[in-house]
Amino acid sequence: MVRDKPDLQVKIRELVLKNPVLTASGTFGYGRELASLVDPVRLGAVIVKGISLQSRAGNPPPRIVETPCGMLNAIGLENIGVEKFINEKLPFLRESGACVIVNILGDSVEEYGQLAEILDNVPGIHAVEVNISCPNVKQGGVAFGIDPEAARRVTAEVRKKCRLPVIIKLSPNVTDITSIARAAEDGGADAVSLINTIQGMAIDIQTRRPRLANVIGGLSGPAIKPVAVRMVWQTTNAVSIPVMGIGGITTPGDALEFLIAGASAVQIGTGNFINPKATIHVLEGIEKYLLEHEMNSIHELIGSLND
Amino acid sequence: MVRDKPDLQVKIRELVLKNPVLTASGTFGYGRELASLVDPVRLGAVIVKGISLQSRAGNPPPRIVETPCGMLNAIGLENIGVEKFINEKLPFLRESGACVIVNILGDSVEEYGQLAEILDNVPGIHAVEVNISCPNVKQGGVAFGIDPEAARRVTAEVRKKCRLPVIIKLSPNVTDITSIARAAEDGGADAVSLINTIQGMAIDIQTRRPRLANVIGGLSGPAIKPVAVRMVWQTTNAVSIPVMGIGGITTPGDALEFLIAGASAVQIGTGNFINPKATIHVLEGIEKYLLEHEMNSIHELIGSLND
Amino acid sequence: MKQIDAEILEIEPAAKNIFRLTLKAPGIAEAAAPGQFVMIRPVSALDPLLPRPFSLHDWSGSQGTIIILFRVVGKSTRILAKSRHGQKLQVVGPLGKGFDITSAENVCLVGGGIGIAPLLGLAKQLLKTDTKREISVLLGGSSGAELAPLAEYFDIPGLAVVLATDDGTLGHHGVITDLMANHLARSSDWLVLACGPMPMLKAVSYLCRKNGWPCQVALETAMACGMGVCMGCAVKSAADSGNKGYLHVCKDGPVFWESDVAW
Amino acid sequence: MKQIDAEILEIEPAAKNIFRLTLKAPGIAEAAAPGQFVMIRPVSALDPLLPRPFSLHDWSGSQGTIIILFRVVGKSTRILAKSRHGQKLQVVGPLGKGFDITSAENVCLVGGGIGIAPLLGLAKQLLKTDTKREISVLLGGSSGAELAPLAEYFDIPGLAVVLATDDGTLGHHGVITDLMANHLARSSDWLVLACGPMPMLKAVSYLCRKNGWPCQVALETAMACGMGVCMGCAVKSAADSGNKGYLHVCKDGPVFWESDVAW
Ligand SMILES: Cc1cc2nc3c(=O)[nH]c(=O)nc-3n(C[C@H](O)[C@H](O)[C@H](O)COP(=O)(O)OP(=O)(O)OC[C@H]3O[C@@H](n4cnc5c(N)ncnc54)[C@H](O)[C@@H]3O)c2cc1C
Ligand SMILES: Cc1cc2nc3c(=O)[nH]c(=O)nc-3n(C[C@H](O)[C@H](O)[C@H](O)COP(=O)(O)OP(=O)(O)OC[C@H]3O[C@@H](n4cnc5c(N)ncnc54)[C@H](O)[C@@H]3O)c2cc1C
Ligand SMILES: Cc1cc2nc3c(=O)[nH]c(=O)nc-3n(C[C@H](O)[C@H](O)[C@H](O)COP(=O)(O)O)c2cc1C
Ligand SMILES: Cc1cc2nc3c(=O)[nH]c(=O)nc-3n(C[C@H](O)[C@H](O)[C@H](O)COP(=O)(O)O)c2cc1C
Ligand code: FES
Ligand code: FES
Repeated sequence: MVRDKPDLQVKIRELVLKNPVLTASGTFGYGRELASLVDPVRLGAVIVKGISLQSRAGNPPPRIVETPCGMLNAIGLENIGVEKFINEKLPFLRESGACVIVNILGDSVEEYGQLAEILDNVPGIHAVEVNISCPNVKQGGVAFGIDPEAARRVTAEVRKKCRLPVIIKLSPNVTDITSIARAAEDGGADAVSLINTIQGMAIDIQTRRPRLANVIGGLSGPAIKPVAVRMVWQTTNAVSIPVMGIGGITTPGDALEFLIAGASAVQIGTGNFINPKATIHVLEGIEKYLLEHEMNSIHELIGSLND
Repeated sequence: MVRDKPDLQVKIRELVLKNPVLTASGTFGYGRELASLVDPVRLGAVIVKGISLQSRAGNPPPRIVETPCGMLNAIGLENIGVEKFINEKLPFLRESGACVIVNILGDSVEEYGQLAEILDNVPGIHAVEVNISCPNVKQGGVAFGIDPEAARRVTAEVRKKCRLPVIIKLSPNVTDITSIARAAEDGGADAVSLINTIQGMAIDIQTRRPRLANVIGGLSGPAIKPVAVRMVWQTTNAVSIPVMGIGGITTPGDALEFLIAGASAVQIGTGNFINPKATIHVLEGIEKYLLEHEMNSIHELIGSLND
Repeated sequence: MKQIDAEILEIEPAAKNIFRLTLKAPGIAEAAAPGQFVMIRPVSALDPLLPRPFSLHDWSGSQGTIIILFRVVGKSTRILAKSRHGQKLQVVGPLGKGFDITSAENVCLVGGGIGIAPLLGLAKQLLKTDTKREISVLLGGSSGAELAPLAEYFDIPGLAVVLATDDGTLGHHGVITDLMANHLARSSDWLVLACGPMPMLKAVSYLCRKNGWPCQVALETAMACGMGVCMGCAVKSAADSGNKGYLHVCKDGPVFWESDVAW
Repeated sequence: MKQIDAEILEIEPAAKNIFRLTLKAPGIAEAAAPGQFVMIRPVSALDPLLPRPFSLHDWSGSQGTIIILFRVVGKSTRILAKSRHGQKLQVVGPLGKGFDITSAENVCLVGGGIGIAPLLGLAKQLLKTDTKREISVLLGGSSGAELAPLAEYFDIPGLAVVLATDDGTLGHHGVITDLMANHLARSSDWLVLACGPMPMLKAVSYLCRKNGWPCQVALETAMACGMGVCMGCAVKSAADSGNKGYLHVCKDGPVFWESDVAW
């Protein structure tokens, strides 16, 4: 007997996501920009652009360049700062009734803690995602994401400072991502999400200049999907907390690969640029797949890889 | 004053390559298969399929799958063994007059040493490239490529056992590729080549099986080019020996990116599958670029990035 | 903002290496304003990956059609040029902030190269809104072969069109800013609206500052989303513009007051 | 082996979801042999990335043309189906080891689904080389709608064509191996040459072993290079075939003696 609507709910600690399709930080703004195309309420959650204590101007242009089946970005974590975010951006999402996950970044363990503390008491925020991995900022970011001990310390600090579910977002620019994932789990993370962008570079052969002012940027999009699926599979086998799969998802089939590999949910990033309705397209495709395969619940699919 | 033919020669220790365009190991067989389309003598060198002491049957199929702008392979280092290579495959290349670089792999430091020793006394071999990085073989390979000390030891052993120029081929599946490159340099390498494939995975959502029998394979092709260019640039800034750029090269523009980033030569792998004449296409394009930019020598281009 | 699979009604060569693309785009056409743009994705495959921004050259709300004028410079435009009547393209728009012509007295439109594209829709809008005002259209191009066919679009009563080409094969032999100087000198209350390559816009903005003419410029940058979410389309803002840091071409622009941009 | 940019002379629907593609391929056509294949790349963009293998369905050395019969199953074949007369495709070939018909007495061709494609060129070759021999052509398909148009190609004097469909809408209701049993029983000196989906080939090879008929099969695997350099097209070889380990479909095959393959 198959229900006409399969159960798509997934949990991160006590937080229930109505479905496993989320927007990846930095690719869906603050939920309002695309609201006329994608109703944030339909998504499992909206993960907003990375927020820091103070606003950041970001890197000089050029900041983006297309590469084969991917793109490099060196935005430099431009954001309006936590204060303005809470006052100017959050209200729309709160009133919309969407599940909101705030992506945070800092230059020090303390800064991460302060952000967590501030957000903890703000209504309308359902979880925090900690970006310890954004590769295109010279100071900050990187260091935490590539060192297990640093990752554990940031996690523990954020954990201590807020009661919200804590998701640690991992960097792929490491030899063994499972060691970082385990460190986050030890630190008290409720979930890990991966992958962030892979460090890359492109050169304009006419000017012989880097195509990004920052020289190095983060590679995202379909090009990185096989690397992301591999790391998600390795990580789900290494930790017992939920894993969110990210990397190159543009179609339902892409998302299903991550879920079958063991991801409890997926985030769509660059896919939103390729097709602003990608999240809805993926969500409906997952539902269709479950029906066709006579699965009552997404949990019959998650981690069902026959290897 | 510009010569009508720019100087394309590059050197690895005393070995002179007539031009900087080489075939990447495992993508051009033993030079004979494509000889009717590409005359091996026109290339800077032919790097043959990885050779081990004993022949290897390789991994069960499926061994390859296409991914966005790339492909995953888990060939499992199938090869006929050094004995047969010397007796059956090398003669054609030797008689053709091509510059031959033999890619070697082993399960132990000693095995690498033995291979180097055997090859050292064989006429028609101009250099050895040591694969310490092939990611799709469960034992062997990987271990050396991700540990600086292991990389240094393999390099030193090969160095000790042969007088041929030694090129160490690096794995991209590490946090800091420059530390491995420096270790190879310390071990006595005459050059490093990078990148080998990035570990990846793909899943058939209908069968819910991995698309490769080996589950994990190596990602190659245009998709990885930005990662390769970045690592080559970082490495050329970290070592003083020549660096060979590899990863996603299919056009002259791709090759020029690597050369401008600091590579002294490039290797074309997956590009040979996309266009069997890719090497010639790239070679002629580089020559044209030098003429258009009024450069007399490839060395005016190498490392000329304005960053 | 709408996302639709727009059918190609017509695709025709307009000038050397430049094509004119007419799309059935209900919902977008009705909402279009001068200076706004759309993001177009010509393929379902993943290379090229990102959609590309194109200004609205002309449109008809009643017929639900939009027209794009594009130059072939790379992957997507090469594919677009080969596309055929009946095919469908992913189109998102209208996007961005267009020209502000609410308070305009006399207006001078300055266009260079393919930057001429958005000026047609703008000119038509200006003719609708106010009949008394003077409308000068200064168009520049590399050669007559390129410029003549584009200039023809502006062969409309009420528009005073002046041309310049780098090679002198049509109109004034030189850059468009030469013409601005003598042409606008006559009167002083001009609103200048410019679109074209960066060097031209820089020269125009300099000239306008010197003469005290208010000036708006339509800028171009690489774009990933076109909708204000990726922050990829940043341009440095003028220190004195209040906004320290960067402007975003896709949502703060593509049209800016010249004085807000750091040149 | 040649690499050329081959012009499309004709592309036409052949059956449900199946197309017939005629290419100008001088150099390849002259060298073609039954059972060989070509690698075709339908785009200049990077997605899809790798060329795809297609059997030579028919060819004319004198006219320098080759014909491909292909079924639409994914990215490249979808693009191929949309391609038009006059376009050019990167083609490399002829590749691989075809059918060995040197010592053939009576021959039975067995084809299933799109696996029928290479059998036409093979049948024509057989008719050329030896007029006395008996040539049976057993063709199977899912339905008459799919099979009938393909079977028509074999409407040639000298070929005894027998059909079977899964749904019974044309010829025998059932699988092609049913027919083999009764059909070939009459005589014992048959050389069986088969191409089709793996399950069919497995059944055919089993039947041939039982009856002592020598049998060659044309196999399919994913391919990256098609030229014997990537080692990606491995299939397990029969333990008793001397070759311990793997065979490579693109250079040891695609046609193998059934006895060399591990089923
Ligand atoms: C707001 C806005 C409005 C635009 N309106 C129009 C328009 O109406 N008509 C039009 O033809 N173009 C317009 N453009 C420019 C257009 O978006 C680019 O030409 C297009 O993205 C090129 O895509 P491609 O895939 O063909 O080239 P790519 O393959 O992406 O690039 C190929 C080469 O062209 C270069 N290139 C990229 N962009 C430009 C550019 N803007 N000018 C010149 N070279 C470039 C790249 O650096 C690269 O070297 C507009 C851009 C913006 C931001
Ligand atoms: C030696 C050889 C000869 C061949 N001759 C012919 C021929 O004459 N005519 C013909 O139509 N095909 C032939 N094929 C099969 C053909 O190569 C594939 O159908 C083609 O590569 C599919 O490419 P695609 O990009 O359209 O599909 P892809 O996008 O690569 O794959 C799409 C889906 O189709 C599946 N698929 C891939 N290959 C096959 C297959 N062989 N059969 C069914 N599903 C597949 C994939 O697993 C995937 O799920 C031959 C194959 C080989 C190895
Ligand atoms: C333009 C852009 C901006 C991004 N900004 C952030 C960010 O602020 N914080 C973060 O954790 N990840 C950020 N990311 C990474 C994405 O969230 C995602 O992890 C990555 O792009 C891989 O997924 P994708 O291939 O689906 O894009 C950004 C990515 C892009 C392309
Ligand atoms: C099918 C295949 C087989 C390969 N075999 C080897 C090998 O035997 N030894 C080795 O060092 N690298 C091997 N490689 C890696 C390539 O030499 C090259 O480093 C990698 O593919 C990246 O370059 P590319 O993107 O141009 O293919 C192989 C790659 C492919 C795709
Ligand atoms: S293009 Fe993405 S914010 Fe402007
Ligand atoms: S497909 Fe490359 S060896 Fe057969």
